[in-house]
Amino acid sequence: MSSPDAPTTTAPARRLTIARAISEAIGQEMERDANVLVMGEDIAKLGGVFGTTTGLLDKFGPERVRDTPISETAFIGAATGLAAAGMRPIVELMFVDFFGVCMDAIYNLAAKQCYFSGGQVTCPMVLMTSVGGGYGDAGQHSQTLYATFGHLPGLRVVIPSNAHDAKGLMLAAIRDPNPVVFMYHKALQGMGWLGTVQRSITEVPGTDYVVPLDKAKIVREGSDLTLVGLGLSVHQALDAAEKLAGDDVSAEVIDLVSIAPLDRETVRASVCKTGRLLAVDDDYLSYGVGAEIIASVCEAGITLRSAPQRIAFPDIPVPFTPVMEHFVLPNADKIVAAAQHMMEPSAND
Amino acid sequence: MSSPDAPTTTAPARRLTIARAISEAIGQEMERDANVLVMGEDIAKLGGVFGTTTGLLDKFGPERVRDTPISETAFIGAATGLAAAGMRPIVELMFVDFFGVCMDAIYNLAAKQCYFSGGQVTCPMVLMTSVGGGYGDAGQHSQTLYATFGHLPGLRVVIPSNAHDAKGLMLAAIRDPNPVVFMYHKALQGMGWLGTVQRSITEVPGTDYVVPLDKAKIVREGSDLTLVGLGLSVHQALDAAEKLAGDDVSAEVIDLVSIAPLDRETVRASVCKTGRLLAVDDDYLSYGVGAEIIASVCEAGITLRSAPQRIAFPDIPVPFTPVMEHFVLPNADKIVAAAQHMMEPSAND
Amino acid sequence: MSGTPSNRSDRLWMYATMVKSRHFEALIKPAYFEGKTPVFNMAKGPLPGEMHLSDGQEPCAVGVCAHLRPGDTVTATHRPHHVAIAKGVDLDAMAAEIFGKASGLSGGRGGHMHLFDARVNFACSGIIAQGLGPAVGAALASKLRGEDHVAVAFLGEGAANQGAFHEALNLASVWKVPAIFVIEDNSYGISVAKRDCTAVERNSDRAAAYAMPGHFVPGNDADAVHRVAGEAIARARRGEGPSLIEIETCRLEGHFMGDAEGYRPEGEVDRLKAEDPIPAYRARLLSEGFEGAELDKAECEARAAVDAAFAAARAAAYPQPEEAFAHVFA
Amino acid sequence: MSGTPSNRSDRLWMYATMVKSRHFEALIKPAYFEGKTPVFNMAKGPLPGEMHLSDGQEPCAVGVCAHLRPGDTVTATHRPHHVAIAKGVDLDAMAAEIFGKASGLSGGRGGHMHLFDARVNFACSGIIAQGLGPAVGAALASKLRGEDHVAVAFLGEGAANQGAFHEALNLASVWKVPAIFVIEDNSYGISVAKRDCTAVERNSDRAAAYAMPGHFVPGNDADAVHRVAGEAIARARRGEGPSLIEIETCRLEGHFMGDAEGYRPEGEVDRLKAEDPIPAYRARLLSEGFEGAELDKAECEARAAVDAAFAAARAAAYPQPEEAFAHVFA
Ligand SMILES: Cc1ncc(C[n+]2csc(CCOP(=O)(O)OP(=O)(O)O)c2C)c(N)n1
Ligand SMILES: Cc1ncc(C[n+]2csc(CCOP(=O)(O)OP(=O)(O)O)c2C)c(N)n1
Ligand SMILES: [Mg+2]
Ligand SMILES: [Mg+2]
Repeated sequence: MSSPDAPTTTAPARRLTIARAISEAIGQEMERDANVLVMGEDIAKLGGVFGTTTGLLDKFGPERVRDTPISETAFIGAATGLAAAGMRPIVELMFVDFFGVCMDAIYNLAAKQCYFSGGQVTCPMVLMTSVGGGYGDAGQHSQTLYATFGHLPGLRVVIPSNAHDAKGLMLAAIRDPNPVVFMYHKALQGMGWLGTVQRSITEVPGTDYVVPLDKAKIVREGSDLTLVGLGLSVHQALDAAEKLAGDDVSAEVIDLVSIAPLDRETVRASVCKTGRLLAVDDDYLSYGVGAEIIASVCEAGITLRSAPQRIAFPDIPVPFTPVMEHFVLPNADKIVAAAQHMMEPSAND
Repeated sequence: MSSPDAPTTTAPARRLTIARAISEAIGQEMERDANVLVMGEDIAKLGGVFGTTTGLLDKFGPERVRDTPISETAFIGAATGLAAAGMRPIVELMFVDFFGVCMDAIYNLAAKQCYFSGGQVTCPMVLMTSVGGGYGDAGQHSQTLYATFGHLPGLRVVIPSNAHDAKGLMLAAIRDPNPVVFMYHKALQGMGWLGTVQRSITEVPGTDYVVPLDKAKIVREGSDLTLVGLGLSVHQALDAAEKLAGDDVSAEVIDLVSIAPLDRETVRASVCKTGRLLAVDDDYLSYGVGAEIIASVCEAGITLRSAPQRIAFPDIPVPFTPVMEHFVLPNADKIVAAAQHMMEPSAND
Repeated sequence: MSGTPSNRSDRLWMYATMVKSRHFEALIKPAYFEGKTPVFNMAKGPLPGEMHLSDGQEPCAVGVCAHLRPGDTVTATHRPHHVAIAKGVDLDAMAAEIFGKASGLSGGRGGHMHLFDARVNFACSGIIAQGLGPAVGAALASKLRGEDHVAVAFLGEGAANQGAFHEALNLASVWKVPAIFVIEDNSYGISVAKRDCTAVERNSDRAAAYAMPGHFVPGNDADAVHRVAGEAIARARRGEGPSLIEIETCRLEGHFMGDAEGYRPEGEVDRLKAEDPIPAYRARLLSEGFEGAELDKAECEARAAVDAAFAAARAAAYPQPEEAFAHVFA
Repeated sequence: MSGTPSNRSDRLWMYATMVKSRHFEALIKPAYFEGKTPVFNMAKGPLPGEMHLSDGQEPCAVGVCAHLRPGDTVTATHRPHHVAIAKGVDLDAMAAEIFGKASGLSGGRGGHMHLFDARVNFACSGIIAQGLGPAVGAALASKLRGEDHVAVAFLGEGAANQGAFHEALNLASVWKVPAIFVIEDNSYGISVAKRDCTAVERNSDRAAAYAMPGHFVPGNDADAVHRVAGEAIARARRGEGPSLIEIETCRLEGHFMGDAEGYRPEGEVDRLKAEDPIPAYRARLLSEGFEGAELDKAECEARAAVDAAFAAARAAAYPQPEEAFAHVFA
């Protein structure tokens, strides 16, 4: 699915972090399309607090790589104006936790521009933002808020679980004529100052390619149980599946990739096969991703061999102290325990 | 459950609109507790665009009934400061659709003040806000956003379906030591300039009483099917139940009253009895209230006689033109059709 | 609406356009109440929902838009008709949109608060101060492309207390983009008087906080607006950056239709109507050498265009309900 | 920290408090890197998460807080230590909170960016300009109750471009509440220089947009801050309304620990360190008649209190994990 007018490059695949994959995708697209520009706090001189724009200022200069004031409402609003004018802005909201100061520009303006205008005015912009905790940054810097964004119409919302997908999703996101919220998980980002799940660092082709914005992926096949995750929880699910395999439980693992649109068909087909569903994410539990996954499966009338379950962050603010935070965060062991419980004969109806 | 230090009043019950019930509750509590004050746009001289503060300025004066600039972030933030100082502010966000300009003050500040302070500082404030469409006010004035608020921890979120509950919930909300989001539905509000579902206008005791903030209510008993709704959809469900009764389908109707906390026990007990679940709300479908209701029932392993279903507003902005808006809004007929479908033998597993 | 118009033709255009806008709203008024009897219910009739009229504020729209071209961007507010008409939004499609018809600007999806006409780069919205960021973006696009298009964001004086105002003006100044912020000071935000919610008397003084020129235009006077806006727009086109303009104007109607206006001091509306800017402008033009006949002709054409637009809008078909699902995404 | 202190005792207190804050952070530095070797990982060690130090900015905290009483409210930022210490936050509980211990101010729930001490009405938060609204509310509570408590909101110069700044200052002025807004201008918001993101040179000039006094305090000088803040706070206590103060200060460390500071011009940190306000203040006090011994004694006591707080914090127990579920609601 690589774009026809992509520069032909023979750059080989290298192992990259998600951060590098993102900045490479943006850089390549900026070369290809003069309408692409990047704006945000600390994205120029600093290269992005999470490395999403490293090297871009040097390459493309301050007109196209713009540090902004701490004025999220203004610069995200400006992005919609740029997009309406045919530019392709990429804006960074440094932490998703900050959405509360600028959500109007995102959900009421960018997300509805196309609809309100009856399709006259599109809004080709990417809002990239970091999500997730686990490193002691407390309750205003550790949220994921997937469902908050998934719930509001007019936005596409993607979450890469690895560098390969990150690059392909970013290229797809920039080229998409709609606002795309691109959420990258700090525990997968590959920053020098934050631990990173090694599996997220993958071979990344130097070439131009896109990963579809609307397709979930089966990242491990299995027959007894379907584990559904996104971002970090995909890796936890994979670790859990590995452990479960030792107990002769064959878990299928789905990486949602996108929560809007949600690829319900892939999830349903898997659960039809396995008969068991365990959804895992690190957003708040109530009205969260897991609820939507479970509802999507159950409303389809799929016969289940045990009650569907979910693991998520509980309905509490994210506590600072690691003894509390790690106690409440989802992890592979919790997935294994829940899965094993679901496999017990008593759990089956 | 009326408060011990309530002024003994012998005021008889009268039929009131929700608007009148809310303003009466606030007024009575302002009399009883000098710490209560109200702030918001057009809540003083005008008495609230939706009548929630009618008459209060005359009674309590401009110090305690404060018109604000169009500065939601500032005055909701100020409310948290007042609450921290021991006052009991009630603030109005005129339309819930405007949450995007001030959500940080709500979800990251008010909702987390108690937690971050380890319980040292509480946040006894009420945020009241209008929700809902159906009157041609288009996509930035017709949303409900229930799940958006239900998803974020630290907030209590209630939605009255009638005037009796509105008064009791408001009194409970003001006295609660936590931030309470009080969502009133425009189609139930009883404003002279908006149609109102007549059933929402009820007898309201003049006395002091509270309705618990955390309990769902069974508003109609039935045995074949559980209809779960909140606010406006409770009335649509009741209308549907009436029609279904004509077809010998006995529908139980639950008024959730609160979505945070969600009274899962009441819903589960009902579905245990009926074996069928249809959730109805007028918020956006994905990651919405219906998903949470379905997941809460299914994860409990309750045996169902047909696949659980939900009716909600589709994942599109609210269109202006009535032919479109009424096509996509939930209504009693859609509930009846879905319920009848669920009763067909082929729908049962 | 040309770039460097002769003052005479601009004045004639401004007069006719004010008349057009006023007539547009004159036709809205009875239509809005149709079907809402005997008990008023905003949901009913051919024009459901809120309806914010701009009667009295026409000088702001025409004085500014006289300097604009289709390539310039305008973002307006919940009270958009006068600005939309002055910016050259397709009158037929605009009327049809307000009636929720398939031939409307957005096929009926947006309605009166969400008028978009991409042809002339016009948009408006229902959230206070929401259009300011987009105007900065449109202006930046122009600058990056080396064009001389400008972007004008209209807002009410109440909106000048919203955080977005501060952020957008600062950003526009830091980036030195060709944006002009036009405050229509009609003294009220719904029921709240400016003096009860705004720390300063003149929002134009706030321009200093953003190191940009601030202009106050008294008197609700189209010519005065034209002069000041002309300077600010020319400056922006020259690449010298943004400006802030506050225009003293008045709202002759309620905040929205159905507003009981109990917050107004007694006699205020009568006083304001006595100073109605449109007849006053006609009188001035006559006194300054315009012919009654030419004004009548312009006025007549303006009304006729509006009448035709309304007739067509009323006659037009409603969209198919399923069309609700179209255009959520591009 | 008394209401009408003699200048001499205030100056001694300011000196000792600056030393205390500096020493507090001096102990944080090595502790923060503990357990983060060989490969630095912010998640690890006794002090996980971001760590924003205030070295260099102590004059702002002490010059303001010298005038405050426990009943006055302070809201601070993500960079809160110096202000918390100057406001009299319990040092032991503060250290314990930063170490995530059960004896911490919030039992470990908040950490370094969420220090709350209700005893002295101190709070801080991690969202830019979030504390401004609450300060207006606290000030309003004081006014409504007829008390003379004030509320002070600290913010960075970068935060002055956030919409909340505009809204809060306007609201404070319209309601004439005893709030003081104190901008610590350390020239940077993370990597972005003030001149690259702020339309005006001095944020204190923005006070005119809110009809309140605006003061600029150059030189990162505790005495100068003390003077200006004293006036503004006394004015607020008298019921004459809010003020805005911008203080020229400097950040001697990175934005957070681990910041490579590549955005700084070469030699900047060295230059700033040469002007370190604490030794400069000591020199001034000595030159103006303070005894070396009394300064040493105050300094010694300050350090000892910090040493004790850290020792206790390190030795303290972690909370039970299940405690995560407590205090979500009151
Ligand atoms: C963020 C936000 N807050 C509140 C409102 C509700 N509202 C609509 S119009 C209005 C008054 C606006 O006053 P002003 O800016 O002076 O414009 P005017 O109505 O006078 O043209 C208000 C408060 C809104 N639409 N958006
Ligand atoms: C609303 C919001 N946007 C962005 C951030 C990320 N952020 C944290 S500190 C900071 C810089 C703040 O600069 P300034 O206000 O000058 O304070 P300083 O760090 O210099 O003390 C930024 C952008 C945030 N915490 N909140
Ligand atoms: Mg106004
Ligand atoms: Mg700074």
